[in-house]
Amino acid sequence: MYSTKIVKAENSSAAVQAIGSSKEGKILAGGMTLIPTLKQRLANPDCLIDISGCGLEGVEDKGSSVRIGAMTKHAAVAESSLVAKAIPALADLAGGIGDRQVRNRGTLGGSVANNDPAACYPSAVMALDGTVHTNKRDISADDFFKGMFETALEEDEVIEAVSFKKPEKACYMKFPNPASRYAMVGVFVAKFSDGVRVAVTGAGEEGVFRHSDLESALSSNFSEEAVSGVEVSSDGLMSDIHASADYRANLIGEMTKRAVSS
Amino acid sequence: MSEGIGASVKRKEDRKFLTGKGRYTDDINRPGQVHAHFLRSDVAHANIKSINTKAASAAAGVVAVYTGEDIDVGGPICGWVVPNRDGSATHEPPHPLLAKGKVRFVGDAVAVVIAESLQQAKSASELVEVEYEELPAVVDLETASAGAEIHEGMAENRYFDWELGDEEATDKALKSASRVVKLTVRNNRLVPNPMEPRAALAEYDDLNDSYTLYTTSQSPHLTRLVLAAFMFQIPESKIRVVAPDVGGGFGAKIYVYVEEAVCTWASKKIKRPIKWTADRTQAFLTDAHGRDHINNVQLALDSNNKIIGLRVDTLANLGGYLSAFAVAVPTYLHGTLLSGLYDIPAIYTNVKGYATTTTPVDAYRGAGRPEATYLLERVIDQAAREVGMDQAEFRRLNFIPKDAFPYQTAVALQYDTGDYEPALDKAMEMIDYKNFESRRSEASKRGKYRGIGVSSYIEACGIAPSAVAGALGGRVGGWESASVRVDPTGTITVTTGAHSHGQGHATTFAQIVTEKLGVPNSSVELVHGDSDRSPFGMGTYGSRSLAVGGVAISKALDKVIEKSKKIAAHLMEASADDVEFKEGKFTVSGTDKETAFGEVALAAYVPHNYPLETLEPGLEETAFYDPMNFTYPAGTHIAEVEVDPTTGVVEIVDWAACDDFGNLINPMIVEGQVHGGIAQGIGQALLENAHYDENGQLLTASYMDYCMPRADDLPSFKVECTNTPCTHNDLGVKGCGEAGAIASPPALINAIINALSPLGVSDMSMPATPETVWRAIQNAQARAAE
Amino acid sequence: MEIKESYDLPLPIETVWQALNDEGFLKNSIPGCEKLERISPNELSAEVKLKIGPMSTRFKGKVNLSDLNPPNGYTISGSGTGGIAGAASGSAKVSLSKMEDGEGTILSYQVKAEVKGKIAQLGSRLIHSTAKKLAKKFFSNFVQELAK
Amino acid sequence: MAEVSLKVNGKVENHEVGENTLLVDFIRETVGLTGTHVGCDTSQCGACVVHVDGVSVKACTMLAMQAEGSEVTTIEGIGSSEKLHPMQEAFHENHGLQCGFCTPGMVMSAIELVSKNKSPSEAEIRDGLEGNICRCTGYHNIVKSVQAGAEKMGG
Repeated sequence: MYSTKIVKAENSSAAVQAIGSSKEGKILAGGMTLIPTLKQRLANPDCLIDISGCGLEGVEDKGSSVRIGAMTKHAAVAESSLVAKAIPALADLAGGIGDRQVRNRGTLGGSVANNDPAACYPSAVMALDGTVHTNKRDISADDFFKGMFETALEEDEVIEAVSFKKPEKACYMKFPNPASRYAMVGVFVAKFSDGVRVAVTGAGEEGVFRHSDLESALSSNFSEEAVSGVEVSSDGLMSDIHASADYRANLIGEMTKRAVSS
Repeated sequence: MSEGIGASVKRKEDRKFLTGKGRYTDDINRPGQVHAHFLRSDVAHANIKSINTKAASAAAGVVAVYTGEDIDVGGPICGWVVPNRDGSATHEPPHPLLAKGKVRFVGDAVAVVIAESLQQAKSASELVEVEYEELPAVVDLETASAGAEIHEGMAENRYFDWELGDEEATDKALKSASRVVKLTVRNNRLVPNPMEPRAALAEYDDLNDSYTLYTTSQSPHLTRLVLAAFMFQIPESKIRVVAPDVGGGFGAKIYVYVEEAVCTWASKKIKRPIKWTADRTQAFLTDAHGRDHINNVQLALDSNNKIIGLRVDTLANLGGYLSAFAVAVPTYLHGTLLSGLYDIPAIYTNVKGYATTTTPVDAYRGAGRPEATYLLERVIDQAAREVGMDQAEFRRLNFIPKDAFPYQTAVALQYDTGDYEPALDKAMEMIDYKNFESRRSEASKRGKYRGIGVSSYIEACGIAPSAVAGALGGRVGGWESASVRVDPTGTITVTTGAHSHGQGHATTFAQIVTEKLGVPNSSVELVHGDSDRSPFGMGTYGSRSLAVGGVAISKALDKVIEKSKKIAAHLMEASADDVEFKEGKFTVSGTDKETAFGEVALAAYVPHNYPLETLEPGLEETAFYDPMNFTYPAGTHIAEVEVDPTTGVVEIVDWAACDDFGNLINPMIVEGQVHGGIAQGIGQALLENAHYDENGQLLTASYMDYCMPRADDLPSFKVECTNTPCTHNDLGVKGCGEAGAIASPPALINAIINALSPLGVSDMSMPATPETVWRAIQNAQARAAE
Repeated sequence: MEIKESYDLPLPIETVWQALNDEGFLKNSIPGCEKLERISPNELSAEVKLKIGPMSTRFKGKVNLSDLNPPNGYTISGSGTGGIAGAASGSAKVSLSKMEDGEGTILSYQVKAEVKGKIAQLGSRLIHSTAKKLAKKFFSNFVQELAK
Repeated sequence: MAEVSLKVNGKVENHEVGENTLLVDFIRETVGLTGTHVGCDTSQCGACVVHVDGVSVKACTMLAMQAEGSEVTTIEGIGSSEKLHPMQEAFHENHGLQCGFCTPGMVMSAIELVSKNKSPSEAEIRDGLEGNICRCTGYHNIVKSVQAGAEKMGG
């Protein structure tokens, strides 16, 4: 790792300020992606802004939604009885990210801000019609994710929390990459009174995306048969040494079926 | 006796590892130590036009920067060569310690930067400017055998072209066969991945003009030999090699690598201790890889379904340089095992070893024998399917009968003993083979395809006798040495040239001592891994530690007993011929005289009442043991799987292994070795693959992409043993370290094919990843629809 | 790996061709390009800062224009080294043709990319999507620049 | 450079280290406890697992400064060679280790696993050890060890 400076921010505005006064500062949340990258010397930030002391942890029931602080660890979400009751699928998703040690350190905000195309959380934010709360504004999920590793976040913006709408029913099905255990395909299906949202991660070249064909099929008939009736195209899907686009397309269908029937 | 041979004694070495007190190479630090970082080639194949180290040399903390031009000693050598079919010799191109003029794989070391801290060394290495003239990468065997040139003057880009067996008789058998079963298989390239990455710490002693090298080695004495005699050309006494606790080897830590040699060489230049520890990606790039064969197989059957001939034509991808035992693996460790445990009258094999611009390939757990077993058990399975016989019964029909031992195979080996049916029967019973079909139909109701796969294997352990190895091109001996020192108080120090890096030698070897001398395990201390403290040795590989090293200890113990009897005879005023030794006591037959082993030990060192005129004082004996033959463990593994056709995921639902390792010293440790071997075999069959792109970039260079078996990928295993004791060593033992990795891949692949055969699937490549399996199903369904 | 795509541009082919040979246009189009200087008629030196997720590396190298066939197309290729991260290179075979209406131009490209060293060793899952994304960005930037 | 103060196995460790110092390097090099190992660069192998304030973390993916003020427990801190921790004892009795390199991380993960789930099933153990790679044992005896360790720990 190149040498760097660490600033411990006490609140998000201090964090933003520190970013502003650095040349190429980076927010350090759980560090599960950032630290391995730094160890490989694949980035050379002059400053890391540690936001663990910004008071951004915690889970709140907001009636029709659940609001989770950006620095809430995956393990805390997985073990939260509030989340388990309100959106069990979200607790399941958090409990399946990485491994136990990653869940003990990794955070919701870090995962969402990074928007790794194979991360689990972005699919939940998208399928649960989430809102990303930053120090400046609220951003709807559909506006937040801008393609692989890209988000609507601006330089002077830090995620403070994410809200997830409570669905009638939801399920996340992940087919992990056998080596890295990231999602090779992850499908989050959420049924709301006004329709079904299906978000797919791990598969799209542009990162997480909503699958409109599956959504409309499931909105009119929430069943496995409805999924079978949808031809999942491999256009725009990733192809790598682990899985071709065709195979990913097949997995999207299969994981969706499993999510629907669970 | 509860701590002797045959007891599952808990391991003596556990306590230090469990409390974090293990001492691995990277745990050792020396005063004044500096750190080495190797600048490696990013390109697979290129001429080096220039290297500029000026800026790096001037960087903060840098002590020295060296390139290939600075190094005046030779590089790694080849430990085994074979004759070519035309009588010429194996081509052994030089392997410089740091690249000279050319790089031949991604990861080839181009320069070393030595600095006060590792971070400084890394930063400075970024300032080294290397100008490459890129040459075409050569990744696969097709390209390698089609006119590539990687080493100047090496004809046809081939290291060797070797044959074994009777080609004429084999081709005749193929011609006269009532059926010829044909199969082409690829044995996927693997990365050994011991959990401890390689490391070295080299120190030069100015006063004595000598070196100490701490290194992650399976064979410290061989490292000393190669460094002293072949690289530095100095007396061996000037180099001490210490392999302290070593975190797994699996073959990858047998050889002398450039990094440890460069650190040793440079430690004299800069007169400071130099430490180097690989990170995991460097381990992926530079630890010798394993396997990577393509085998064309033809099996001839007569009208009674008896095998009458086998021809195997093999292409082996050996990488950018010829690693120490790279030649032996696809030839004598592979070709000689092609008879398996079958009675095959005619066998012929030709093996061509090619250079590619990839990491050098050498021995990985099993080394040649997994490749032989894989192709053989796959073609046997296909033969059974083609003739419509049960896979187990087809094997039984062709097994070497138990009254045929010693059995001379058509490929040079003579199996001393064996009885293959009991292991097959037991494995079938363990997995409830006879009720499999009902399980298959139950699974199909759940939408799953269930399959069962058999693999019967044999292997050859303990590469010896030396004379034979030498005649076949081996450049090292096949013996092992041991010394047993009885201390005056009756405690025992055993030194061995074998090296334990997970095998539990301290426990197993102590059990031999306990059995023979009647002393408790706790009185036995094992010394190994330090070339200054143990006699010359050969190290640990090829499942040889017990069968060769353990027997050497047994022989040294016999000498100790023989001498002790003489001392005891003197003490008891009897004739040595009348003295008996049992359970730690010497008695004189027909009398009630007895004396304890401890008293004899004391008398040997305090020889107040001692036959000094005929016997030297002291009680310490050394033995060198060179086996008469290999040992031949054999057995049957049966895997049962369920395939989910919607995703192609293979779940291993049951595993039964029944192995014949001869006599067992510590069944608990043996079982553990089998578990680990099976896991690595499952890794090969389902998960692992070293994947190069067409430019020679290794795309699986971390655990993000190279799929290591994890706990949730594997089932628990049912493991049992049969026993036909080895006939040619004192302990009746065989080897057990590699069996699991040899037996398991074909069992698993056969099980998958068996599961999917109702769909018309008849082939499956390794690793059988979900997509590979899913595609096979899709293709079979598409064919069926046509 | 190969990536193909095409754009319909409401501009005459000569204008597009000119832009393809203008270093100002190219500099604004190459994602992350910080420096682009012509060192010979068909060769430019370049510095590009590439950010992919948490990774951020500066590549130094060259851009070459070859197979020039004015105004119908050329091959633009770039290669650079990113220090410890390794090296990357890519080329795009660009073809221009007149649209049927005679006014506009169809720009189509075929991209090949390869990476070396650490980025290949650690980032294999991202190589294809990243190459595709960068190519897309280059041409969409280019089209945007043209529209200005 | 920055001053880092934390407790390792109950003892205050106050050192001036580079701000980019990883917790694992702080433990191994600054404090000198070499039972915590490094087996990979991508946070997967788990040889470096320690407990920070009671939860297991990969010490290779955390900066020492992030552990400022924390209580760190390493393999050296859970038992002694005279009195092994029940989980260490269980690994010994069930031959749950071979080369020993992954063992410290494996034991630390197992202890946390059992602290959350008093009597885990085989599947739960296998799942719970997802973050620890062992190349020697095939996990068979590790699973047995964790089961036995759970019983000993009072599950």
